[in-house]
Amino acid sequence: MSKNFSRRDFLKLAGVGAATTAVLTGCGPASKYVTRQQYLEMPEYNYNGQSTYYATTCRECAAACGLVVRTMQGRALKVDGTANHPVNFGKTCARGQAALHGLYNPDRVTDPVQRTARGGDATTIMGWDAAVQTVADALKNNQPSEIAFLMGMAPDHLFDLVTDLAKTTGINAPVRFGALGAFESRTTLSKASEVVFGQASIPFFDMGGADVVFSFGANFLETWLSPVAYTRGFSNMRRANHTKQRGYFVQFEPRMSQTAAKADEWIPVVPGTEGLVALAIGKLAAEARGVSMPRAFAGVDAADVAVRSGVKLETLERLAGMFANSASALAVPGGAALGQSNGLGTAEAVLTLNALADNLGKPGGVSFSPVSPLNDEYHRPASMKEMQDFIQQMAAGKFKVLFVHGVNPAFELPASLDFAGASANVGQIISFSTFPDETALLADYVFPDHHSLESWGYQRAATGAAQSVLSGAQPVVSPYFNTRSTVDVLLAAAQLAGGDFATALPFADEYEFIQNKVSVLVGEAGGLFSAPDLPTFIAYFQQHGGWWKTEAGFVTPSAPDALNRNINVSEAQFAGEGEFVLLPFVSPTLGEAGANKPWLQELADPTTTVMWNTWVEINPVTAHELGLENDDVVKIVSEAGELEVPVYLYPAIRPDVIAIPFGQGHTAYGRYAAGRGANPAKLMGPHFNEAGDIAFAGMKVKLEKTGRQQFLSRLESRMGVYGEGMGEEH
Amino acid sequence: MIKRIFDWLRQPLGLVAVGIAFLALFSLAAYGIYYTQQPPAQPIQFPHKTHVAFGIQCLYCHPGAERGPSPGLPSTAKCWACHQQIAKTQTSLLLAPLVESVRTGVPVQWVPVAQVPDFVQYNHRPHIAAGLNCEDCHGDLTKMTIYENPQVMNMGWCLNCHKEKSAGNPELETKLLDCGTCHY
Amino acid sequence: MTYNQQRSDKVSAPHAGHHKTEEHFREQHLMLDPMPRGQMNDMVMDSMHTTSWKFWVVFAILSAIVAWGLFYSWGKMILEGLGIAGVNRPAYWGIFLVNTVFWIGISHAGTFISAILRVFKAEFRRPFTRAAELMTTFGLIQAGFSIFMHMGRVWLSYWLFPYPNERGLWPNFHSPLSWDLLAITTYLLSSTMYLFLPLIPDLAMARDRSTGWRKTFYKVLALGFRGTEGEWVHLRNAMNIFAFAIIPVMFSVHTIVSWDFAAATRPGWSSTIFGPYFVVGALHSGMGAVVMVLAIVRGTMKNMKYFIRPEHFEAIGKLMLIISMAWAYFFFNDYLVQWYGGDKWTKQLLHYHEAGPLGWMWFLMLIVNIAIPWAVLWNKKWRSTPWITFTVGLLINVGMWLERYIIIPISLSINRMPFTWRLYQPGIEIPLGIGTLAFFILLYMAASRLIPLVPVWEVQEGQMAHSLKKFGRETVVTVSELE
Amino acid sequence: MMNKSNIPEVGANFAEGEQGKWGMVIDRDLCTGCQACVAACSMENNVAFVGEEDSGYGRSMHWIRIERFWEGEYPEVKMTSQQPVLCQQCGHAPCEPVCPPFAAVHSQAEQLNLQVYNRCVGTRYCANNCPYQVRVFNWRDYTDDRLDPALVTLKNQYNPDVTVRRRGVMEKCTFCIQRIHKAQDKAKSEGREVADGEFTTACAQACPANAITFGRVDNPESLVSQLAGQNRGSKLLEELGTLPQVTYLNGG
Amino acid sequence: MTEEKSLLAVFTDLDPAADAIEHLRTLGVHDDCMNIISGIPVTEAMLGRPSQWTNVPRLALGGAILGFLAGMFLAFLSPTMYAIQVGGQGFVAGPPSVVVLFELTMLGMLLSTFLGVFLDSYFPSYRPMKYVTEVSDGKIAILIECPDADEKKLTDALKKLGAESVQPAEAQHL
Repeated sequence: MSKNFSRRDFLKLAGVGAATTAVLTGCGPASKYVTRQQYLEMPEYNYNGQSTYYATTCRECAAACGLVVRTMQGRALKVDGTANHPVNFGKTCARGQAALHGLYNPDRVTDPVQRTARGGDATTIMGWDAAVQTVADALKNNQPSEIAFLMGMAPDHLFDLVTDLAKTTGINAPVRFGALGAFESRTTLSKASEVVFGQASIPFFDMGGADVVFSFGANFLETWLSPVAYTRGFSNMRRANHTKQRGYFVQFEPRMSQTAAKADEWIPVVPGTEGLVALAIGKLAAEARGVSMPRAFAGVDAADVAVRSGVKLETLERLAGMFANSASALAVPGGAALGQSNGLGTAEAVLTLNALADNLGKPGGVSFSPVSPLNDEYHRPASMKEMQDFIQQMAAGKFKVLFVHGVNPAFELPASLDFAGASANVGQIISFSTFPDETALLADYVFPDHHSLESWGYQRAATGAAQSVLSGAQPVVSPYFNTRSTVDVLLAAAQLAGGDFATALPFADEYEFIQNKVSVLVGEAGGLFSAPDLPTFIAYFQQHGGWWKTEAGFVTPSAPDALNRNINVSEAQFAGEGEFVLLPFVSPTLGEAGANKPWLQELADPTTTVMWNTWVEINPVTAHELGLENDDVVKIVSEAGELEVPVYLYPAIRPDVIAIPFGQGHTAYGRYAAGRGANPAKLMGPHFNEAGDIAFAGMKVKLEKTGRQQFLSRLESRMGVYGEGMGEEH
Repeated sequence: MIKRIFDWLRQPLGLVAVGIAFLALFSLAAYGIYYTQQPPAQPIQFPHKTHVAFGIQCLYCHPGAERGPSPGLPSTAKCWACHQQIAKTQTSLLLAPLVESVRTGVPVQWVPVAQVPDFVQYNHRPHIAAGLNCEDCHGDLTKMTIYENPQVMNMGWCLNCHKEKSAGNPELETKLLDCGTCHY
Repeated sequence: MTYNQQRSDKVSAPHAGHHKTEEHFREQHLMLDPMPRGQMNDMVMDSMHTTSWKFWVVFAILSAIVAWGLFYSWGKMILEGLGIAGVNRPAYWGIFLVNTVFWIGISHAGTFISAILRVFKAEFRRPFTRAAELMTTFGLIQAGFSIFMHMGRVWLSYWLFPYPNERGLWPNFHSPLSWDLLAITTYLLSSTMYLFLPLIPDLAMARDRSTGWRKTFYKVLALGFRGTEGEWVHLRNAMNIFAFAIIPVMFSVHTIVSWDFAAATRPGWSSTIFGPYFVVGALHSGMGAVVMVLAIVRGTMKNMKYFIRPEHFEAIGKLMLIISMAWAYFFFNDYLVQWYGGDKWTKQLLHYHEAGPLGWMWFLMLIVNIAIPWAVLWNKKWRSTPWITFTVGLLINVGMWLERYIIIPISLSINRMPFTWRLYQPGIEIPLGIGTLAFFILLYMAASRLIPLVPVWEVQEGQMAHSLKKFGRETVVTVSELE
Repeated sequence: MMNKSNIPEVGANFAEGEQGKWGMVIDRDLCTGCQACVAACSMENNVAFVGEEDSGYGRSMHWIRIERFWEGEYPEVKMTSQQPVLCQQCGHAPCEPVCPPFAAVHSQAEQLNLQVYNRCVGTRYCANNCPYQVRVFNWRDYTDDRLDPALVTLKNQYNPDVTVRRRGVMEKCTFCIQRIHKAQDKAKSEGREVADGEFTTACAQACPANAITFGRVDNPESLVSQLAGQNRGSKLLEELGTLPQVTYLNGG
Repeated sequence: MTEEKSLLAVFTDLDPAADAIEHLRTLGVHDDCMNIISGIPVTEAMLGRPSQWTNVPRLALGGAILGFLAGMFLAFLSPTMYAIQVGGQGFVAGPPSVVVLFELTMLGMLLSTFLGVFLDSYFPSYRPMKYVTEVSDGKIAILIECPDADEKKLTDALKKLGAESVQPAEAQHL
């Protein structure tokens, strides 16, 4: 296969789409005849009416699942998982399925534009030549230290390119951020892992092999790290077969998340006491095992923990016994448990439980995901604290030009960090956003990147796979709009800018850059395929949707003295005034950026079945005490802001906790997202845990009635799901 | 009041007015139906008979028929493969759209004529595999310039053949007369 | 009851026994108050010709309502889809089918009066058989409108009728809706024919005393009827056949309508008693509607006080009372069995009927369908009073509409999948329902000015047959068997 | 819950082939309610989205809905296992006989409940009569790009193998009959039978928890038959005698 | 042949009319040459007239049979023309066939009864006919066909028998 892919010459077969929606009968389109535009030149592997399948990588989140996209006559029709991709093994989540609604979204940025005034809608279309010149000028006319890149979480080829650029030219290293990473408390997890296991990386929890899983807030069935991989793990854990019994799963969490709903036991702990509970279980488990008391757990008083956490001592003892007596127990820290002021201690305590269970590096235990090819270490996205520093630099006028790609900080960052305000002090903001999101509205220029399904690339899988994975991406359809790959833009601009920039990126186009990067794998043994030369390698790389080792490459954490160090789980601090702890969580169906995809909006939330909106979950007993009913709009007041959201009486949440999903509340981002729901990021104050992650679950808020009502669209019946119909059949 | 209108309408003039109004409505409706059923003009008055006379097989230009649902229309490149060697192509008025398409890279907009409605899932492959020839459904192309359907392609026509072919074979009957074979 | 009836008869008759004078009988009974044929013809013709400005005002308003409620709203719904109505999952059927069943119910009264009462020679029927028959036909037209409104793709409704086609596809006669279509078509055709046959002599009468466009109109409709011996014999024979044959058709129609529900696998619907329950319900609302129409016709049309008298209200009131009792019996029968032996879903449904958010409808239905008729109609004086029977008839119709509303959208809210339970909120059904009602009234108003509402020849025939006879000291009414 | 073996005299009357051809097993213990199947189904089958107001009024068009109920009260509250409910492809489907124009029919060839969209006139009787409430109706023209300009681009995604439905038409899960046909066509062109697991429905293909298995229930060797044979399997509302082809695995 | 003449004798009451008919018969007017036109149904027996033959019941029966056959076609034949299985029921619906048969039988019967009236009475007929409009006012008219010669004799006789008026009947547009 040559590098000049004729696929890139695909034509949009507009007529075919029209024909699809042609007459049913009756009042259909005026004519039954529709003109059909035929190929100018039919690709030799293509047949009319036959589908062509392309392997690529999902970029709806940073998990790097492999996708196979079915296309027909230049249109992408259906997304499915790549069958043997080590991250997802042929499976996809809802957000991956709906990627096509991003590709064919009616609100994409169609051309490179210059914004008349920041924050306004008015733009003028400029050609790509002028756009590249703008980027080149921005690179050339500013000091390297005045140039900053803000990028999405995915460790992909663009990140490598900008990193290379930064290394050679001295511009600021790219900063990667994503709201998902913040809600996952990735920094806390990797810091804790460094403290306990001596390696700053995201540990991999092999649920599939575990008999007992204790999850402390980790919502791994929803959005956490690599949800498809962890759902597979969960499924394997639950599935009994002749070699193993059905695994038992306990979730410690103040609110029953979708993950907790699947747990065999949900333990509604007081927010911020998860770490203490972990320590207590460790102590009781050590006692149950009859081993000498590890120092890590020695200092905790289980009875005191029971009082503080709201978990009965008997329950703690029973669970500890279960943990101690299981051949393969696993403890997972994550989610809101780490988004507390004491999150780091909590993470350490939970990770240490694994050391007690002696599962490190074993099947059903904790290991480190193998490092990706092309890379020797885990690149952690920025923590919220680091983002705060970045924004302070912006506000201080340190950056003359800011490039934004793959992230929507104006929406995803807490309003209290005031990204929008700080951006006023940045001379020039250039967004490469595919969609007209809030950040693109703040940018002077929007040079739209292709949609991920129209792009080349590769991406490393940070976690979730047993093997070392470099997931490959290729365009499955030709670009639908007048967009251009950001890598191509940067390469062309670098050449125009000359100097260090030109020498740093001596590539003709994105494709050559990728070839150059993956060429180190050509001779690599133990992979999915081996190729004698680069063109063959690239061909296989595209055919399989990436390159990965055939053997699992888990790294066993070395924790010789994990049990023998003190763990300090301090008292959780709550910012703000009020009677409720606010627990924001990422909407399992929308994720951080799904709000512009109509089918994701229409999916029922797995726990509440609400569609198309934001709600606040309140325990019915508490709500009735406050005189609140379903659909009553309440005002939530935190120290950082306030938000008006309709109430959902959620039977499985602690009475002292309220919860709001994150993902809605856009002010821009297309017709399906804008003006819909509310964004809890508005409520978050700049409070961090010891690792620098935001303490998003460490807020106290007040509730005020507004007297208004807003009807929440629910899939569930409003009269039949609480056992009115004598429950269900079984 | 009503009586006066009735009376007026019973006059010769009134009757003529009623007649004209009725005719106008009727012809409008008839024209509307006729109009929506007319195929738009083909960009090129493609002489099928000439090409068939040269011995070009149907599947040369419509190869998809052997493999799947749609036989496909030839790409500009396919036309051009032969036509660039024919001197007349450059001068012929008839072929101007093809030359234009090659020059500008804008594909020729053909009008598919043998269409089934959207709710019919038709697949050429099994029909060809069952031994049907193109002309069995599409008529004698040696006599046609622009293709025209030799018969109305409606469900009764489909069914007739399906019934005929499956008669006496219960298994085939089940398959060929099943609603789900074509409608889903 | 019979005892009460007799007693009230005695009490309410002031000239009991042989003191009853001929004047008294004349006053009380239309059949004993004969009038020369020509004069009666003039009265009827007069009632058709006389239209006050009020008539036209109402006519115009109703036309506007029909144009907006029926044609505009329906057109809008056809173009935009049923989304503008209130139907949803699980209440896939809403007010459209409520109205369908309601109008079919209304249409039962005409047949009941003109066929069953004719077969049983109930003489009080004579002056208003046509008024009732008109209700049948016009009610069925509204039922047809409602059922076609209900369809998602009404422009394809011809697929429901059997006709040869190139696909070889015929309607599915497994479906109760197909039976419905057949039954309603049969009923509509036969009731229209049954309306028309006795109308022919009256049309001939109107033809003989009209001029202008009316003359043409009646001439065309009267088909050249003269009243020869042969014509009368054929007509009478045909009417006898109709009177007998249309009764089972009538019963079949509402029974089949009930099978739409009873044949379904839904809690609350699978009831074997639905057939007679629906028929009696139909008669219940039908009689209520007849009494309403009679009261209005008597009150608003010229000369109608002669034809429609308290004795008629009294007789219909008696029928209403009996039918109300029958309805109560069937209702209780249905309820008890479902309550006693129903599965958990059925019990849930019954509970929902009574205690659900629309429980008031259930209680209101019982009050207006049972309690009020029983409380009022036992009294001969009250049921002879037109406005009282009118009110009771109106309430019964409201109650019967509610009954269908409870059976259709409310029962549909509860099913075997509690996850899908959902309330139904009507949308454009309301203008459309009002539109059908207005159209019914409009048609009736138009008909009242175009065709003789009173079958003059039947009244005459009746008056011929009635006479007074003395048995000892008692003067009683006798009826001769003329037919 | 009635067991079929308890009523042999009825079972004996079932004609051959009525045990079905295609079937599905859904493991409720594994289903996480993540909605991937719903999204996959909608993308595969051109299912329309209806917007906030209509979806809140029970008009959402999901061909699968994931049911879950609540038991008990806080803190002993429990969410019951998720139960994805889709068309059960009944052997004796109550929806079929009630359709007057034969739009809801039984496929003899594939033993599925078909909904022939172009024959549907929208009486909605089938939906009323479906005990599982899995039929969805096109209340409006959700797929007309003249009404919603957004569809001009979004409709590029439509699967050409599946009819795009317009207003007034009932629709429901088809067990991805287009995939069945495609696989059969392919197998036939290669002169073989369709192998177990060669293809699957969109929902089963997407399901990250592998909770959905699809295949031939008339083949005892197939994975779906073996899973359905487990003693923790049950069918929805089996007592109605509808012979559903979807088996739910409950508990652990 | 002598010329035929028509007379229309109008009576107010039933009895004179009956007497007149009887008398006319003695005057040699055959029953076939008489016809009674009345505004209300006057049975033949009342006037001492021979019974009228009517085809309506036979037509009704024939229609019922035709309707039944049509029902048989719809219920039993039409489902086999494109055999479609629904709900595990047979191709031919069992009990529902009864419904179809019943409805179509009744429809056939009632339609043919209705049409029977039309056939038997030669409806519709807008040709000129011999008629007096007084009939619809309740008068009874006797229409007599007699030879030209008898006109005078019959007129006198009828007048004597109480006829309100006797006049030569002219066919006129109704």
